[in-house]
Amino acid sequence: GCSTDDNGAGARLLVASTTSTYDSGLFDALLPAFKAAHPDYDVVVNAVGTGEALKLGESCDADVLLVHAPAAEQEFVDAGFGVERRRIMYNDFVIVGPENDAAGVASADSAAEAFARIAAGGFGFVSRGDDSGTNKAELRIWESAGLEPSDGWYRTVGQGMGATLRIALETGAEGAYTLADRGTFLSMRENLPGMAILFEGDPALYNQYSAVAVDPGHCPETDVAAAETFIEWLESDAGQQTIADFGVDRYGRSLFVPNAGD
Amino acid sequence: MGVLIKASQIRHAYDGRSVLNIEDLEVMRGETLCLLGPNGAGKSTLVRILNLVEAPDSGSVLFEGKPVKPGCLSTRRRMAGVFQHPHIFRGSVRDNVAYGLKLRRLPRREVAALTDDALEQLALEGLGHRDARRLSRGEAQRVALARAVVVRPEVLFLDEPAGNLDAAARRRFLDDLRRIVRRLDTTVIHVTHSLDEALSTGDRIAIIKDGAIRQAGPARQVYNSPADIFTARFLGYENILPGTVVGEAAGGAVVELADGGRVYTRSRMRGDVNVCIRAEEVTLHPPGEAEQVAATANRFPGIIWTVEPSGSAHSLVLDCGFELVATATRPYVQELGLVPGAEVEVRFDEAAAQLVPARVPRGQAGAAACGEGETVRERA
Amino acid sequence: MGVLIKASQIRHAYDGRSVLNIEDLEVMRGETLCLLGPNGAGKSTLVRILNLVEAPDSGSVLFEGKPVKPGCLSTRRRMAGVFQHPHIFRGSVRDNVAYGLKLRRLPRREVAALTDDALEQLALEGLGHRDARRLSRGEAQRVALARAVVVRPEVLFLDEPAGNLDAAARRRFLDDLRRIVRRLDTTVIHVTHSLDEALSTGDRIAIIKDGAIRQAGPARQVYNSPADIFTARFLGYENILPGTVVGEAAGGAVVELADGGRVYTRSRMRGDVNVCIRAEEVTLHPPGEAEQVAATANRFPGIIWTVEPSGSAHSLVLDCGFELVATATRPYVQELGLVPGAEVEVRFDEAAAQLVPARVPRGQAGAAACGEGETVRERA
Amino acid sequence: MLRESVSEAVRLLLTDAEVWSIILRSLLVSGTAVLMAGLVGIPLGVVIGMHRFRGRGPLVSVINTGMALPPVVVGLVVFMLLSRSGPLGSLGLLYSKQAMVVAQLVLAVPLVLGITVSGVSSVPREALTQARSLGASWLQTALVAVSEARVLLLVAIVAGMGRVIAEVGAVMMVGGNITGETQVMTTAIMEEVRKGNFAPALALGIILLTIAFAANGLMARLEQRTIDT
Amino acid sequence: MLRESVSEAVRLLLTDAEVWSIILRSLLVSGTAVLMAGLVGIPLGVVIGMHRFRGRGPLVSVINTGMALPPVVVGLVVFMLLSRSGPLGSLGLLYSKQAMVVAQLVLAVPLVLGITVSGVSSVPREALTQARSLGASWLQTALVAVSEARVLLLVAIVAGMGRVIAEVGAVMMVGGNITGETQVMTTAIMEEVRKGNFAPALALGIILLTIAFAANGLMARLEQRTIDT
Ligand SMILES: Nc1ncnc2c1ncn2[C@@H]1O[C@H](COP(=O)(O)OP(=O)(O)OP(=O)(O)O)[C@@H](O)[C@H]1O
Ligand SMILES: Nc1ncnc2c1ncn2[C@@H]1O[C@H](COP(=O)(O)OP(=O)(O)OP(=O)(O)O)[C@@H](O)[C@H]1O
Ligand SMILES: [Mg+2]
Ligand SMILES: [Mg+2]
Repeated sequence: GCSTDDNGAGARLLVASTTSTYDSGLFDALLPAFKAAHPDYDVVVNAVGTGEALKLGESCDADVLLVHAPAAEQEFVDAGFGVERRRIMYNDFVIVGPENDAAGVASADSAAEAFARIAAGGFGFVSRGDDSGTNKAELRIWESAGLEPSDGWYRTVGQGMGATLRIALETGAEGAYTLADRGTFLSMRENLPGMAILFEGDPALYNQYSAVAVDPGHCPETDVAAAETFIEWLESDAGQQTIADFGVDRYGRSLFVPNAGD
Repeated sequence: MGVLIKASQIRHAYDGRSVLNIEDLEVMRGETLCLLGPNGAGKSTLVRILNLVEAPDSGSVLFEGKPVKPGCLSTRRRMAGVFQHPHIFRGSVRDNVAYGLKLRRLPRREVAALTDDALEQLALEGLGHRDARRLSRGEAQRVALARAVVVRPEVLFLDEPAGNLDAAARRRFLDDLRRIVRRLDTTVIHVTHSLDEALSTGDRIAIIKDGAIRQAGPARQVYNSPADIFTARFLGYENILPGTVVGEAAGGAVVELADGGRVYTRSRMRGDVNVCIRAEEVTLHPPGEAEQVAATANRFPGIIWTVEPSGSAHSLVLDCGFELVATATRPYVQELGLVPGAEVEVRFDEAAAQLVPARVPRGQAGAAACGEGETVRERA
Repeated sequence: MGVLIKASQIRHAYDGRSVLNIEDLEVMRGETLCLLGPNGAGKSTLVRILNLVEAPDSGSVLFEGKPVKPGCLSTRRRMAGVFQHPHIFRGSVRDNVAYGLKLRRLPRREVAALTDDALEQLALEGLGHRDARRLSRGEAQRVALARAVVVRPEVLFLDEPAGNLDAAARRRFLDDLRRIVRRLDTTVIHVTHSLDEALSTGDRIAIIKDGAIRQAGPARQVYNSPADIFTARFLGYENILPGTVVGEAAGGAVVELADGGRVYTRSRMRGDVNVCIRAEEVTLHPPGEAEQVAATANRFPGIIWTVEPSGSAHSLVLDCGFELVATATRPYVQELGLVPGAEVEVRFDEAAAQLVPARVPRGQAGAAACGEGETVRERA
Repeated sequence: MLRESVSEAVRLLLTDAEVWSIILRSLLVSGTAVLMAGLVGIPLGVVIGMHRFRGRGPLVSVINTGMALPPVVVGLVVFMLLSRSGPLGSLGLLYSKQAMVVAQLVLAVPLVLGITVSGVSSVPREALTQARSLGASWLQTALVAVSEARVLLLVAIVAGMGRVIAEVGAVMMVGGNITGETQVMTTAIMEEVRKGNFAPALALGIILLTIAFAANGLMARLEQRTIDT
Repeated sequence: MLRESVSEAVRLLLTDAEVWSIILRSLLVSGTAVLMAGLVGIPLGVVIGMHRFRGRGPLVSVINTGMALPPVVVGLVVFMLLSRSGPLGSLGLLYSKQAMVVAQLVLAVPLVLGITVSGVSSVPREALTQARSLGASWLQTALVAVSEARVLLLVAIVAGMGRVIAEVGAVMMVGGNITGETQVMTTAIMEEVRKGNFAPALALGIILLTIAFAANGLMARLEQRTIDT
């Protein structure tokens, strides 16, 4: 046997996370800090799509969800699967695309306008199309722009953020536009030559992450105490500080802004 | 010395074609039973069924009076078979020969000793460590033989065991076989196409054709008294002369041949018959030679048509009114001056003239109508 | 009628063991060359090499004077082979027989006609549509034969073609073969373990042992004049009597046998020899019988030791001072009253007494020392 | 869940034109890849299987190793080749069916090749010798080998098809699962799973298996028609 | 990129203990799965291959269909079984190596079974008849079949190992790619690819292939030692 394989003595807490959070490397910072504070608990992270994460919660195969799809989360809680949504942090979505920005997205006044410019010119746009928080935010923006994206220039890929970014990079002669969460984009930036953040700052691009503990009424086996301890730690100053510090050394700024209790 | 194996009502079909239909066959303990028959007669199929490696569609095989099925390992372990195209197992010659012994979980030392014996018996000593898959056919055949005799089976099945053996090896194997059989009281079922082999090894002979047994009995008796025209041809009777029984003399029928001439026999039969005489039973004499001790009533003046060397003997065709085939070894041909056109006196013993009915009995007529033995002879 | 195939300096080894070492072998156009030899002698290997389906390690095969390699399709298409264990292709009997014709892209109608012919020739008409993989061994062998003759090859290779054939089919095939060969002027290389077969089909015989040709020549000549003690045994000389040449008479050597007795021969040789006499060349006569036309100086009084039926003849062992084996057919045994203990006069022709050197010539001694033919005979 | 999925499968087949186009695309892409793998792998496998030559052992090891090629890595390599910055970028093949065919081809070839080689290797040499002796050219001899090893060649094709049609990593990478363009059954299943829609994912799986079963049945029947044993 | 990846591979092997534990885990999980698949698939395949019985044709079709089982679907079904809300949830096996073994077992069995069945089917019947005639029990006869078909049994194992060790969909679903617990080579590759770190992904792929190649070489040598031809 291999010692790293052995489960520690402590309780095992299953966290279902979206790939965007996981792939940014946030958990690599969070888990050691949590372990230092609560050595009795072993947190394991399962990186899946938002939809799958909710499904894992529903089938009791996760104890805590860390997701960013407010409406779906609320449904989850309302259905009695989750205890409550607890805000942990936010970051924002950004519109990214080829540096030369043929559609002129950079000069748009709003996200909706930026999308409208892309649509008008029929420039390539890649949609995640996977019902993730990012995807839902994107669809809301199209709606607010009053547009129905159509075939040809608009491509739905049903994949995670990383894959979607890469497809956007490789689409067409120059690359295509897409909506990404800042964290993932920044963490992948060096692998995305020629792509840049073209539009940011619109309130419509706000991206809230919440933690949801699975309801012990629905899942008797879930370790309520562990889940509560983990979420409370995330909300604690220590947890919030860890989130705030994450990425500063590497990207020069935080990838996530802690906002528990706001 | 009772019945060891008894097969009754064995029916077997392949792809819906019936290939075996044995009413009743008994194999005595300790005897050697030779199976003879044309290609495709069902000999190999019968062997596989008696060897309990294939189940017949219907019918039963009794071993020591008890019905046995292919599943019965304990009975199967008292038998061993050499099939017509023996399958050689992967491994060395030794491995192959030791196979049956290992299956029986004999102690290692015994396996080694018995294997050495068997290898020696078939002159395979030098080949023990060779890859058994890379032998010549004849060598492989010997491995198959060694592999079967090494387990000292109570019943040994041999399906053309001497095919591909060179003359010396064949002779030696048949000698050894006789010795083994006598010593170990082995029961042998031996399929062969060689009448000589059957006569030299077989206590009894069964002739099988179209899946059915046409004649069975002690070897010499079958050899000397064919039951019908098919078996006569099959047993190598070169002369089969149609005729009619016209009377009786000296305890046998007198036959008027269709082509003229009168033949005296020791058999009793009526109506239309065929007179069957082996070529080697016909002796040739200088015309008017002094009477010998064993006189015979069957003496005909004849003229030699053709003389052809055939192997170690010569084959002669004579005109005695009817056509007759005789054989003679070279010295006799030379001594008697047997050349085409020569006049000779032809004799054959009354006992050598066997009668068979002119027609195959009703029940078998259909089967015999397309018999290969016949068509071949007719075309020749 | 010149040389069609010439093989020289052919060497071949399997797994580092030399199995073939042919100095020189010529096959004449239109002839039938029979290859005889013990198991494992290398016959099949030689056939594969001459048939251009296997390349020898070294040496060359010339066809019509030109060197040919296995790659040479045009030459290969003028040949066809029936191997010792013929591989039957998937499909019906017809498919198998038509295979070679289809390979040559003959028109469909011609394929059908030729196939029908070949099926008929081997009495396979009824089996045309049967699955060729589900035949009895003998039937399969016939398919293999039909498949090779149907392409009317200029050179036909037959490696034990008659193994597994029933007696009638074998006779018919050999007859047909002779006919085909005569009509189409086919060159045949025929491997067999049957001396009779070799004598009845072969124009020439080559005896091969341990990969080398020990004797080759016209069939009857090889049959009648063995070159050494190995070939003598291999050719079935039952009597091999050691002795010493003591003089000359009537153009041949006079041999004093080691066991006593003086044999007159037609051969010339000196020193220690073996006198080889076939059993069927020995004739038995009532003691004091009147002199016949073809007199011989070799006449010995003898006493019969044993008389044993062996197939269609009887085998007799006599004491004439030395031991002698003779054969006689049943009627002669009966007529002459040949029973153990009987006294007879034994005669054999001077021409029937062949001389071979007492020892195998130096160069071959090693090879012959462990010859199977010998060990087998010595043990018997 | 299973009952639910079966009825979902039926519903999808009856009502969803998109599902049909995904099925057809899957069959087209994987069918093409396996066809090409067969065209490459079978002849090559027959040649390797029929001959003994130096370096054959290591070559067979390389082929067998190819069976363990991880689809993701294959996808990655094909991606890098076809990427705009890659050597074949100018072809503009990335995120196309052609790219998926290429990736699946790379995955199918070792399996087809490996099974073919061992199938043909176990054809008795007498079969080939006999064919040559009756005048078979090199190609005609090879056809005998094919005919003798046919059951295993069929298994090679079936296993190859099984590998590629069930594979998701490579096609996802080089095809991109673009709706209406490069989405195939497995990537669609993956997408549904990601979305947490397990029932339609299972439904698609059931449809895939049904198709595979039908295809196998058809093949087996075809094989039996031309052949027996 | 390739050169870069090779040196990255070497660097990972030399410096990264985590990589070694991932490799060992991969081998452990897939090795166990294939071993079990062999223990199930080979005997069963030998039995099916040796006998002719009613319904054999359809059964073989089902087995062959199993080769096209999409790993994601297998993962999904195993997930549903092992899920806490599933029938076997109480075992608590989800996101464990055991769960991955189960999923890979399901994937490997049809391949091992299918190749074994066709390999054993093509063993000449005379081999079995001859063994029986010399006194082989049922089991001893089966061993003859195994020995005759050994090359294909080896290919079956190799193909099965290839299928599972390269597979990512199922282990990802039921194992969860949990660092230090259920992360295997393919899920690690997948993660790196997702993050856009192609060089380490390729490096891991190269390591995987190197291991597979070494294993194949070893197997081939073992096979040759006991056997010839
Ligand atoms: N596996 C099989 N499938 C279908 N038919 C078969 C099978 N084996 C044998 N046969 C047929 O059954 C009949 C009897 O075959 P069998 O092998 O018993 O004959 P045999 O007497 O041994 O002939 P041979 O002297 O040629 O060896 C033949 O007509 C043969 O074609
Ligand atoms: N594939 C092979 N690999 C290794 N050795 C072989 C192979 N084939 C034949 N041999 C050996 O080569 C020698 C000659 O074999 P070959 O088959 O030519 O003999 P043969 O004269 O035809 O014998 P038989 O009368 O038994 O058919 C034998 O000692 C045999 O064991
Ligand atoms: Mg037979
Ligand atoms: Mg031979």
